[in-house]
Amino acid sequence: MNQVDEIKQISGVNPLKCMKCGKCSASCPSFYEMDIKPHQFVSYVINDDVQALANSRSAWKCLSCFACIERCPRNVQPGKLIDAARQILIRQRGQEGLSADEIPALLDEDMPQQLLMSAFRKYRR
Amino acid sequence: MKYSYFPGCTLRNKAKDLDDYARACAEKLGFFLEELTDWQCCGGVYPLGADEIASKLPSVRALNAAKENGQDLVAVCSACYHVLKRVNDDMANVADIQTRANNYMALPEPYMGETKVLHYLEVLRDVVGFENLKKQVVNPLTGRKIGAYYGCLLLRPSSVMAFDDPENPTILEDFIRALGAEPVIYPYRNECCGGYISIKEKEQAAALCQRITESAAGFQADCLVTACPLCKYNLSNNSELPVVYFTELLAEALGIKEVQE
Amino acid sequence: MQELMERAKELLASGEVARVLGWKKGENDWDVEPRFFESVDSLQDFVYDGFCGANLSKYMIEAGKKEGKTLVFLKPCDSYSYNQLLREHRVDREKAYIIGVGCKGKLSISKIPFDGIVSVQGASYPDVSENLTVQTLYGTQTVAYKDAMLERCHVCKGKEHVVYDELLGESTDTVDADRFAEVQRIEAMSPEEKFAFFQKELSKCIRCNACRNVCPACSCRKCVFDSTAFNSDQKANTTSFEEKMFHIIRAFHVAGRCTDCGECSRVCPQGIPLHLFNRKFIKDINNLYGAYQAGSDLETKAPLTNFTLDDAEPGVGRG
Amino acid sequence: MRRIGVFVCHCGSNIAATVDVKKVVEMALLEQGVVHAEDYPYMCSEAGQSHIAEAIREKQLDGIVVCSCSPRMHEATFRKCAEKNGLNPYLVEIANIREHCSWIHKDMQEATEKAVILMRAAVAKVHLNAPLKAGESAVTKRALVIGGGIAGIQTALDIADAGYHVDIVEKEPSIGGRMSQLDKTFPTLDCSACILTPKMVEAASHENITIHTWSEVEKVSGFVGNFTVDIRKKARYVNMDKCTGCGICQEKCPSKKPLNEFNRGLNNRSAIYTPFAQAIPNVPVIDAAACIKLKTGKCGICEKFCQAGAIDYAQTDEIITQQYGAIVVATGFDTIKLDKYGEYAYGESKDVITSLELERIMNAAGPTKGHLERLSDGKAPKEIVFIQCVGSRCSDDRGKPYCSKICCMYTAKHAMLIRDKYPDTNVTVFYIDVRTPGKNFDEFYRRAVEDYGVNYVKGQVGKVAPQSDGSLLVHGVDLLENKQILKKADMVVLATAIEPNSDVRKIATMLTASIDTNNFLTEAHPKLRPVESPTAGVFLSGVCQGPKDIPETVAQAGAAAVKVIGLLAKDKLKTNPCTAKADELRCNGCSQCAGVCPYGAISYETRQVNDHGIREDRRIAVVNSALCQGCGACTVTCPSGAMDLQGFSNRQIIAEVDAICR
Amino acid sequence: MPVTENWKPTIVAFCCNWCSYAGADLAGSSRLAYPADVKIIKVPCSCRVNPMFILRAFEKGADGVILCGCHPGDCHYSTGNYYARRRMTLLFSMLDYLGVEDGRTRVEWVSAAEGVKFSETMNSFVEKVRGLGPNVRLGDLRCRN
Repeated sequence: MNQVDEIKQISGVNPLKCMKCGKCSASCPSFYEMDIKPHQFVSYVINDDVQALANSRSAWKCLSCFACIERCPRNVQPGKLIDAARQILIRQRGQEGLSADEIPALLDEDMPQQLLMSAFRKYRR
Repeated sequence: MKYSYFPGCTLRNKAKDLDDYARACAEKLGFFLEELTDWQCCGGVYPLGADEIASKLPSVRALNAAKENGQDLVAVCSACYHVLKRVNDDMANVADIQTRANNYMALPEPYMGETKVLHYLEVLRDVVGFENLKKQVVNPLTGRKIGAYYGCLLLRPSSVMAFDDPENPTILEDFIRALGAEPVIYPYRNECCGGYISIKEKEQAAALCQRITESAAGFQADCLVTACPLCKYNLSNNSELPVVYFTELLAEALGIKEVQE
Repeated sequence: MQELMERAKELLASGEVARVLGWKKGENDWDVEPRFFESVDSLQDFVYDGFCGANLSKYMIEAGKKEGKTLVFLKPCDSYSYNQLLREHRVDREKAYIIGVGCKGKLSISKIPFDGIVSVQGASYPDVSENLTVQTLYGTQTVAYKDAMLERCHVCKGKEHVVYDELLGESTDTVDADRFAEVQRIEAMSPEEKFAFFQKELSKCIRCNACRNVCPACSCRKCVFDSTAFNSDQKANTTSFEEKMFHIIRAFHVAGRCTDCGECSRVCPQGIPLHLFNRKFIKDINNLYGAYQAGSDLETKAPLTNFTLDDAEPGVGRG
Repeated sequence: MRRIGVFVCHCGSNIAATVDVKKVVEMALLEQGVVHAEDYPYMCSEAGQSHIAEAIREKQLDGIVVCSCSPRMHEATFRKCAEKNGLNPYLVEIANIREHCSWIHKDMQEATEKAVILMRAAVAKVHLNAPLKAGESAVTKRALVIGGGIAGIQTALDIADAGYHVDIVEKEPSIGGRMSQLDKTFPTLDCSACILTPKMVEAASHENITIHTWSEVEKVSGFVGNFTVDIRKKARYVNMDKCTGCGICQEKCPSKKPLNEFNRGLNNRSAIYTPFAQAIPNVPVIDAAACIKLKTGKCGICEKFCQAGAIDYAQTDEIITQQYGAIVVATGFDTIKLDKYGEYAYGESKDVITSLELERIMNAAGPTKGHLERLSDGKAPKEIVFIQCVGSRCSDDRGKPYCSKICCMYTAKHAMLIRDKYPDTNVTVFYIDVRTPGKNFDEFYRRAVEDYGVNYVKGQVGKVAPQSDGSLLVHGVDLLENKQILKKADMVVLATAIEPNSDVRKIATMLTASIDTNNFLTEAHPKLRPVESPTAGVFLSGVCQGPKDIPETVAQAGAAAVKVIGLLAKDKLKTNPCTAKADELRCNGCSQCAGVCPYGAISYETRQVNDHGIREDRRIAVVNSALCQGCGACTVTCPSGAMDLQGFSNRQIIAEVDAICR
Repeated sequence: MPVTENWKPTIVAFCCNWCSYAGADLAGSSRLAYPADVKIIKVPCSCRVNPMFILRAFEKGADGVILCGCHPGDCHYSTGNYYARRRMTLLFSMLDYLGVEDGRTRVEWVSAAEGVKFSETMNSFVEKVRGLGPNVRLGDLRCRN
């Protein structure tokens, strides 16, 4: 399977439904942290450049807050695309956004287990 | 009324308060939370990949256990609730996941999403009833101005969560009112605090939290209430405004928790 | 039974009714047949017992053409058929005096598993026994009443009459089976098994038309299979497909109208479980369009003359 | 046995290049009853038709099959040809060997085989065709227009001017519709009332127009040329003949709580009210839900003050029944509800409003007397943000999938008017696309940008966040700059999607006119018959058929009127002879067929029949052929096959099936 | 009956006059090919199609029968296709119950504007029926063993 099909399968998103209104980018709390903006995600898939998307800063900066998913008027849901792009990256090279060795330095007393769990789930395979 | 109860990792640990008060208040209000015997961590994040099964299985096990108990499944933690509910939706509606998960689990009877997943707040709203709850309050929180912080996980995606209006929710406000306090409506109560990234991107998380807490403070909130341990951690780290679990408020109003002067 | 006969005599004698439609004793205990009784005297042959399975409602079409009122005895399940005919304007309520009779389950002689049966005791109303005593050429046997009951009684619609002028006698709850279990069993089969099952059953069909003639819903003045309306008149089968065609179309024509009275299966001389066709439609209708019982009232729109905007699409839920 | 002629058309090379027409002719001659077969390059031409005429005469044909293009193209042509030559037109059948054969197949042998089979099916059918005769029905020379907005008024005026009587039914207390709520109109900026009011007056005073306001269509039966309509005239509690329209009652009425619908609920009105000053008729109605007298029996102040003695608390609804030859639907639109769009804070903040509400605010008769102010604190807004496509172009379950068409233009209008009147107020428009096809439309929009300095930003808004200082923080995006924008505004205006009036579904059902998934009425043909509904005699005017601006609405209103006039000008209408018919000997009288008839065309009568010597009274279905449209639903419901459809009879279709499968 | 390579199925398509027949015409004028095995019978409305017609087709040797009508909500007669939908749902379910392969029957809603859909529908239906091979179970089958 090529990457375009793979990202479509993982995300369940049809990028062609996008009408480029930008509501996702208007809603995104991480907009300024991202190099590729939410409304641009679909173009990368349509233009067969999933790798660039997976390699982008955006893949690690998405908060998974679903604001773009909730508000998208076309049911495109770009948040699912970036999540899928990250999955592709993680699977492909065993790339990780977080290694176990980093953890002790990051810990503090109040940190809930939930954060570690979700960080691992999000950043690692 | 008895419910199967999924506490989740954090409630057994850092968020003991959330858990203890939830159980104690339930008893007081006439419903019982029976902890599932062998629950496994839900994973904290809904496993998005439609092609992945393994990461969904802990939730399926919990859901199936509740089904076998013949009970609805209650969660208190927003993340657990979110993950359980979404996996359950997959099990009910996504044929591929249904088949593969069941093939793997090889249960005596396939699990097809039969269990009803409820958040503790939904039990308060739909079973106990806020009117009824109001009657049981012994220490009304009169004069307190409390901002509800919903965050992302309870509300979105609304097509699956169907918890409340995703942009204009009211359940926590109604809850606050029932306890005798005044809810503060502020626009960022459903905007993300950046919980997931707070482990590595502290600055970004701080900025997001400030936007929320400053907005709430601007509307005269004297504290924030949440159902999510991660939100509480993140907001507390980045704000002057006290952040409490909704079960703490509940316990206080019901006279279960000692009021600290 | 005595009670029924007395009441019939009374109504006949008073002139309130011109005739009585009931069951007549046969040569054997189990050979009961429907009969119009025109006089008080003739009522000596009247019988009402466990073998009175015949549904009299269809005869009321003919009764409507005669002068005066006809007294008819209807069991609870028969009353549904009568109601359905009423809603289709096939019977005249004004010309009927309906006595709803109690029912404790009806028997099928073919379910009594003995050879050389001479007589059957224990089926007299109102006092049916738990067991039937069967005299055979080879001695006395017993069989549980329940075990000799018609299939339809095991899945009985209930003890209530949906139309009557007066009620006589008690009914018993006889339900001990799931009405759709057999249909479900077939649905679960592979296409090959299904086909083999129906091929085997329908191969027995001799096109005697008994099912059609007894069916209260099959009351067309002229059946399509006897007419040229579709170029479909069939005297003798030219292809064996025609049996299948006949039974499918017959079931389709009564879909939404069939009360599931089970008469088709009761009268089939070849023992084909014809109710399985009708019940499949009933099951689908209940599942797809909401529970519907033909004949239960006169107002509810029948499922095939009704629709909703978001009905299921054909083929959904199959295979 | 029929004597059938088969005529195979080459259609130039359209058919002949793929179908061996000679072979079809040859095979046709082998069919039972075919006494003549020939091919010709263009059967539909004068010359081709003369071949058919000649064959009818010379071979005494009593059945014709033309193998040619789709019957939708030339069935009528060949039927006319047969009729001219003394043959009943319904003895002609078409085998479609072009659209359904030669155009879609490449292989000549395959296409020829198929053409032969299609020919056979047509021959088999024509054997069973019966000569049918179209009936006639009279035309009631009166039209009904449902809806008294600009569409309905214009249609009524045009029909009335042609000399036919028209009734307008309007559910509100006055005609005028949405247009009467508008302040100014694009692209000319002339005042809406100034151009609408004269038309309202003209309609009211026209001798051929009867206006029923505060009325609704209750029931429709009948068919083209002969509709019977029940109109419910709701109790007005004011005697229309006595009232002078002085307005004292409204002034004195103590019940001032009800929301003013005309002002979109932005302020209040009295319980007795006319919606607006120029209302026609200028007779108030009493809102029974708000009237103290009607609710409690006490009060009666309006009655006391009314010098004309027009108040009548005892009035009740009245049903009037009227015959019409044609019906025009002009039910218009409303804006969608915004409760699913919580992110825009409509409902949360009084300063987030819809464009139609802004229209009322800008209007001198509106809640703020035409002053642009914030409804929350009455302050003049200095920063206004317009958000486009709110609920339009949404394929989720919150909004509408279509473009509402008018928003780009009215937003440009609003922006321009605001900048003109309040030059120190800044206007920002967040848009996805600016769509301005129309005469002088793009020029208009460009003026807003170039001459009035309206700030157009390409990008949708994600959220409007009401701030504690009373301002609104708009979270938008500028896609061209690739920047997120946070814009502090004093007022936010939402270009809310429009949708057909909520009553349209009910009305469409009564008229058996079809509506699409968005509740717009469907036209008979999207290009060629845009103002007719597929139901004969029902016509469409205005936004009920699809989003339109005023000029388009008026144009369509006129077009609908012309169609109505064309219909009413006829004295008789030909009816479709392909109607259902019950065989009295087979009919059970079971009433199932009537249950599925969408036209109420089936009734039952008891009559004596002679069934092979047995005479008896039977209940028999009778089809009113003037009502029957020939769908055939009844024929399948009939278990005995008594009900059959002429022209598509059971035996005809079975014959076609047999011919294809043999 | 063994399936030979040259075997061609016989397929009857009932098309309503207002939508699907016009859709088939549009497929034709757009030159959207589909197999010649499909033969169309015009009916005024999908609700005119009697189950008897469908069974008759099978009896006489059809290998597949498809019914096309206006989309629900678009019926020229407002309600016809709703009745057709219920009738065909039940009929097809019955055929399935009798062990007839469900690929041999189909209902598809095709509007006058959907020439592409008409052609695609016919292509996929023919392919399905070809895959199933000649219709044995509903044809002139000897029921008597």
